[in-house]
Amino acid sequence: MNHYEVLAPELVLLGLAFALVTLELLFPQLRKDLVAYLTAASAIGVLVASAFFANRSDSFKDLIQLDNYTTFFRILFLGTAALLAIASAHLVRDKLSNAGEYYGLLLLGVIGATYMAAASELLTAYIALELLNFTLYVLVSFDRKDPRSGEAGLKYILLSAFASALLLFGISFIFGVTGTTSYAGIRHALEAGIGEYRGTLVVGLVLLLTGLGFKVAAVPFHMWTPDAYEGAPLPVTAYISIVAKAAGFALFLRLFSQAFMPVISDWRWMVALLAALTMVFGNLIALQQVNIKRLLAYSSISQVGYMLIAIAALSHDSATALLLHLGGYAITNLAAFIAIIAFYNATGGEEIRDFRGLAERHAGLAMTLTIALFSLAGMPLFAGFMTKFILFQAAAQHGLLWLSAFGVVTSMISLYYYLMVIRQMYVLKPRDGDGRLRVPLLTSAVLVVLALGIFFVGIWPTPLFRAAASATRLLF
Amino acid sequence: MSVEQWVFYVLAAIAVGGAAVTVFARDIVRAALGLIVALLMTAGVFVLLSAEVIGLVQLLVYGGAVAILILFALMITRAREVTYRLDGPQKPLALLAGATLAAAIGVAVVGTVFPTNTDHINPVGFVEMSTALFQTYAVPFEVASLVLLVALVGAIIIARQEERQ
Amino acid sequence: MIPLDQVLVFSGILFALGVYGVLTRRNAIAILMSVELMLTAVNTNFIAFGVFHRPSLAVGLVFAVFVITVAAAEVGLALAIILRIYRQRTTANVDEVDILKW
Amino acid sequence: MVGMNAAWLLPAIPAGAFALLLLVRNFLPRKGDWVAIGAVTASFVLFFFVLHDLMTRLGPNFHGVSTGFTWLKIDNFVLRVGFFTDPIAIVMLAAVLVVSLMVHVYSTGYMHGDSRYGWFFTVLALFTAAMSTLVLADNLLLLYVAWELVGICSFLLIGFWWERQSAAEAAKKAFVTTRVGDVGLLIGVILLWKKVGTFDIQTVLHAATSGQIGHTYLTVALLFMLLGAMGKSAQFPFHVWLPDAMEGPTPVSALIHAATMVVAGIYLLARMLPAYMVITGLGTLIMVIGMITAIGAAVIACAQTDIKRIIAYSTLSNLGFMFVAMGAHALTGGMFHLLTHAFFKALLFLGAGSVIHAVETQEVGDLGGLWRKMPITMGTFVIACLANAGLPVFSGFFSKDLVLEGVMHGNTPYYVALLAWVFLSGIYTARLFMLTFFGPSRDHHRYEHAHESPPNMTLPLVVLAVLTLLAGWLALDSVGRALGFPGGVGEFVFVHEPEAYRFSFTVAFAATSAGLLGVLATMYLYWGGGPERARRFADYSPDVYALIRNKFYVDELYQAGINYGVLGLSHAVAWFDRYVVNDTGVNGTAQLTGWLGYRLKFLQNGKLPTYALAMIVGVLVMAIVALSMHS
Repeated sequence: MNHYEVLAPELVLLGLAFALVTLELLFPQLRKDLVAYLTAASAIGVLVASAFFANRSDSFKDLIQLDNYTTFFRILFLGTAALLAIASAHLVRDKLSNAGEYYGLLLLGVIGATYMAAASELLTAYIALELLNFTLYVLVSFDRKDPRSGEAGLKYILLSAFASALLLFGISFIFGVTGTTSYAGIRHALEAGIGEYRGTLVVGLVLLLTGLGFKVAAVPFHMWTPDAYEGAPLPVTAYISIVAKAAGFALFLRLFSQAFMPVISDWRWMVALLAALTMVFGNLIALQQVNIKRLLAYSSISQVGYMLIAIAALSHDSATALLLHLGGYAITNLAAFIAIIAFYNATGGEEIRDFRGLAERHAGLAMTLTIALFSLAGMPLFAGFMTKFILFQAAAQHGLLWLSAFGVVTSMISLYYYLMVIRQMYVLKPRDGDGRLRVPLLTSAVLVVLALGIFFVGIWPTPLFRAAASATRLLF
Repeated sequence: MSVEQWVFYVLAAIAVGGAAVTVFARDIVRAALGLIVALLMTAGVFVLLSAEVIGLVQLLVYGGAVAILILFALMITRAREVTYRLDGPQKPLALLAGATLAAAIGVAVVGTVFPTNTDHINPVGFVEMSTALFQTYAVPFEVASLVLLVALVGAIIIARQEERQ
Repeated sequence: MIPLDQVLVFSGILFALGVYGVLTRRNAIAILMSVELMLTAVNTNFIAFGVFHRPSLAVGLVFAVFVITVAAAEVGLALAIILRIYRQRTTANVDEVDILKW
Repeated sequence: MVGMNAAWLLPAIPAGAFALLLLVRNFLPRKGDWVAIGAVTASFVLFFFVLHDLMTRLGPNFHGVSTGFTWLKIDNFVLRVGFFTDPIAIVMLAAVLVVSLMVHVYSTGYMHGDSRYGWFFTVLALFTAAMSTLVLADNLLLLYVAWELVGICSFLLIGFWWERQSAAEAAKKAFVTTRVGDVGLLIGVILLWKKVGTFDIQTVLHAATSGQIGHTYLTVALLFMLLGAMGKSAQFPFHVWLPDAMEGPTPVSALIHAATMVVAGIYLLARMLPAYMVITGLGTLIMVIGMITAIGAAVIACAQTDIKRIIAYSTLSNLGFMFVAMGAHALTGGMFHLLTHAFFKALLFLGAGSVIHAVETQEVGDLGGLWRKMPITMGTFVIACLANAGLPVFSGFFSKDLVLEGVMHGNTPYYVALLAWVFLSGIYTARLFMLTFFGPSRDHHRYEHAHESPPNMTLPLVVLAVLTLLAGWLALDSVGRALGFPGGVGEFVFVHEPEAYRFSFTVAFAATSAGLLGVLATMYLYWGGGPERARRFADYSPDVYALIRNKFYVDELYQAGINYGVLGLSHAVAWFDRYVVNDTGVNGTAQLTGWLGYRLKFLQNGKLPTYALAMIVGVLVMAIVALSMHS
């Protein structure tokens, strides 16, 4: 049972994180963007190495599972971290200090996120969640010059500690009624019948959903999200919206499919309710935003609504659809955020009206952002349509047609606020004195790859779908 | 009723009293002291439940480290000198929410027959506990050390004064 | 011999008091203290369930140890952030920390 | 032998051209317009091979040929890129490819010198590919994807001159309005798929006609689909986007907003007609919607002064007419009118474009007397006008009569209303023509500079004029017999429900008199002295005129609806979030209960505790519901 190589990728990553911090400590004169590229190289190295774990199925003391599910998320997180490290290079060099720690934390967060996906036992899952949380607390408040950064950090850590306490109380109830913390054990205990302790069980489930809902930003547990998104340095915002969200869903999905399937009728309506609320609130409030980070915060909240549909309709189909959607969402959001980071580096603007006339100032940047926004709005041929469509149809097939319809209608609303941004970029003239923008070559290359990726997933999702399907097969 | 039970009632009553002071007191330092009392009394409850080790940890970490940390923070932020009240405007809603939550938990717990295998306490031995901590749950243990590390590094980075340009 | 139900009611009360504190307190440090109360209630639960279940593999107690560890680290980090806010705005009142809104 | 198995090449060739242009158009001579034209020509030639193959296979047992491949196979979820070639698709394809080719050629002149010349052809190529896919799709999902894709092309082309505020706004309006319908279509598709388990159109139709789908369920699904058709085909009350879409370049109006994309809704209804026929009430609903659109748009067209908008309302009117045909289950007539309308309406638009090109204004009030300057444009335009008015020998006459005959049986009120429609068509067509080409020139400066368009613009006009003259005759048995398909287009195309054209004197007489009456009345009003008589006529009842002139105020109604509806709702939610949750929820409770003596200034923005409160409210609501559910 003690397969230590199961832990190898994270151990290597840990070593690399330490090495980066030490390197920066020993050579303070080192170019800070070089550290970023080293980080990206390390992440990609581990990514390639961990790809060799495909189709292996092992576990470490039944705490950490190595299966395709873990590998899927490991690759997703590492890829995201690598691209975000590249995107951070200029911003961190120019605006932040402690570059070594910044990139080290980026990698440590990936360890936490991966273990959230890999854990098959509540204690391990909890501690992994806290590791990710802690790195995010620090990263969100990383910008010492911007008072918004500290404020975001404060709100995030206090509310997150509150949510963790609720989550833990829920876990203690689950542990109380089942006598175990391992997913399989919980399922076993629940299958034996839950006659006399249903009350405690459902309260435990409610609290568990609260904690997880907070992590993935579901309404009404979402209120930290816009503030944290706006206050955090831009690459960290991207990191939260992709890695933290996907990790939350990874934990959510494995836990609920492996442990709580026997009592699905007790929690399905809760998740469905959260999904409906999240879609409605996220999309409607997004209409009123003027800051691009807040807009994307509400946009990502509404995406959570769609993803929760898959959990409410929990089955192999919908779980696969969820992973597929997460993959497409990661690519799309990366494209959007990296474009915005490039824009921010060149202009310092992050209000939507700062984007006016971008099409004339940098056609490529405007085009990439448009592609990403169209994908988020769910236009055909873009990733967002294909993944959302498969998700909705999976939900419809498992008895949640009304929720799918909800999703279709609210995603129509979403088009309106994405068009607001596109309108600024294409319809309006640049302000006087706004000249052409410069975007670093590497960033441009990354953006081109991501834009192609959006079309690839939108037109030919089979490879990603196969990966997702093989990842979720063992869950059911 | 056994002596043990009486001791539990006394400890629990003091702990709840301390907790009440923590959340109701108008003076923040008094609230902090209430917290310390509540935590220490809870440590006593842990000992009663024959979890002596954790009682000890609670005593050291909370009664010692955390309490001192909080008191220091209160001093540094001059929390006592502020002119406004400690409670926010949503106090009535908060009371309602707290009471409802307590009621919900009470209803859930009291109406439940827990599937415990025995009706008496089974002390967990020191060896058993250590085995669990360092062998069975070695991975979470290591991850927890990373959590501490991140907290340490983060606290240094965040609290450091910005160097003057 | 303490009945399990009574321990759970005790922890429930502690927990609800903690929630009340989080909702009503305005000083960030006081909010943190209320969260600590909630976590103590969690620990009481874990220990109670841990010792009443057999075989329990001691997981309840181990969980409590981890919760204490994480809580202590959380307090340290949160206080660092509060200190920084205090230095920037000379307040630790969460009602006044509201640049970020709507 | 290249035949129907090669049908997939029809969209594939323009798609390839699109990809090529997208990547390298700036490195090609002439910005690569020849690539797009070549691709469409190739598709056009290929079309005849497909047509020939189809003709040899026609027979009572022939339904269509399906080709294609599996695109995605995901467990039980199969996505096919499949092409289904059958008579309905062929008729529509003919319209798409002919008009597309003509518009491509025409655009080399019309768009000459535009700074985004290459981009224009790139999008045109994409549009042709997407439109052919839409027509040939053998499953609803592929159809939906193509449906959205033509929507995007339309968006890009309406907003082609996005520097103009009005163009950008019009593009957005079109996009958002049709999206409402698109959502309906998607829901309808999903509903049908959920019941039948496949997207394949033929299987779905079979399931619907054989009663596998419950009537209520089928009705709901078809109503959602109808929403999609109404949005795309700009039926009342979704019609507002189409007149605004005239902000796009004129060739785009001809191709997308007259001949092809806007009739996609009609095509969808035709495709799904067997299912619609199962539910009795739906036909009437479609007829009523179509009738409102047809008559309303025709009335509005009589009072417009922008040459392109007059034609746009005429298009709306004809789309409504085709809707009526579908509602009356007059499939043959409807599809035939779709074909002839594509020719003559594209011709009208391209002619109008030629005029605009020459005089650089769109106001008919500034035109007049242009027949001397632009004989070819005038000659072709008059043919298009006569076809639009439905006068005998021109193609509109035949297709319109076919529809009227289909409607007449058992739907007398609609038949009478349609005669009124014919009368109105005569009026606005004649008015358009008179104001543009006859009478004295009202703006001498523009008149002096006017000139006939270059050959690459007039050639498409002539070709389309010839088609407009001849296409109608295909309905006749004798013409069909001579060309190898006895029974005319009706019997040839719709083997299973042959409706060979029978000349019905009553219908022809009634319709022709109505149309002629309208034309003559208008010629009287506008003859000689220009619009003076007409102005006096309008002055009889200025209120009515203003109502018509302002398009029955539908746009204003929508704007108000959007202002107070959608935005109001989001304002309300945001307001709720800001003031009720934040201030009042906090303030108000404090004041109401009066427990705390806080002054108002301390009660502003209790953010973090508010966030925590929201979480706890969520917990409590779920916990209470969950506990009460099981106790």
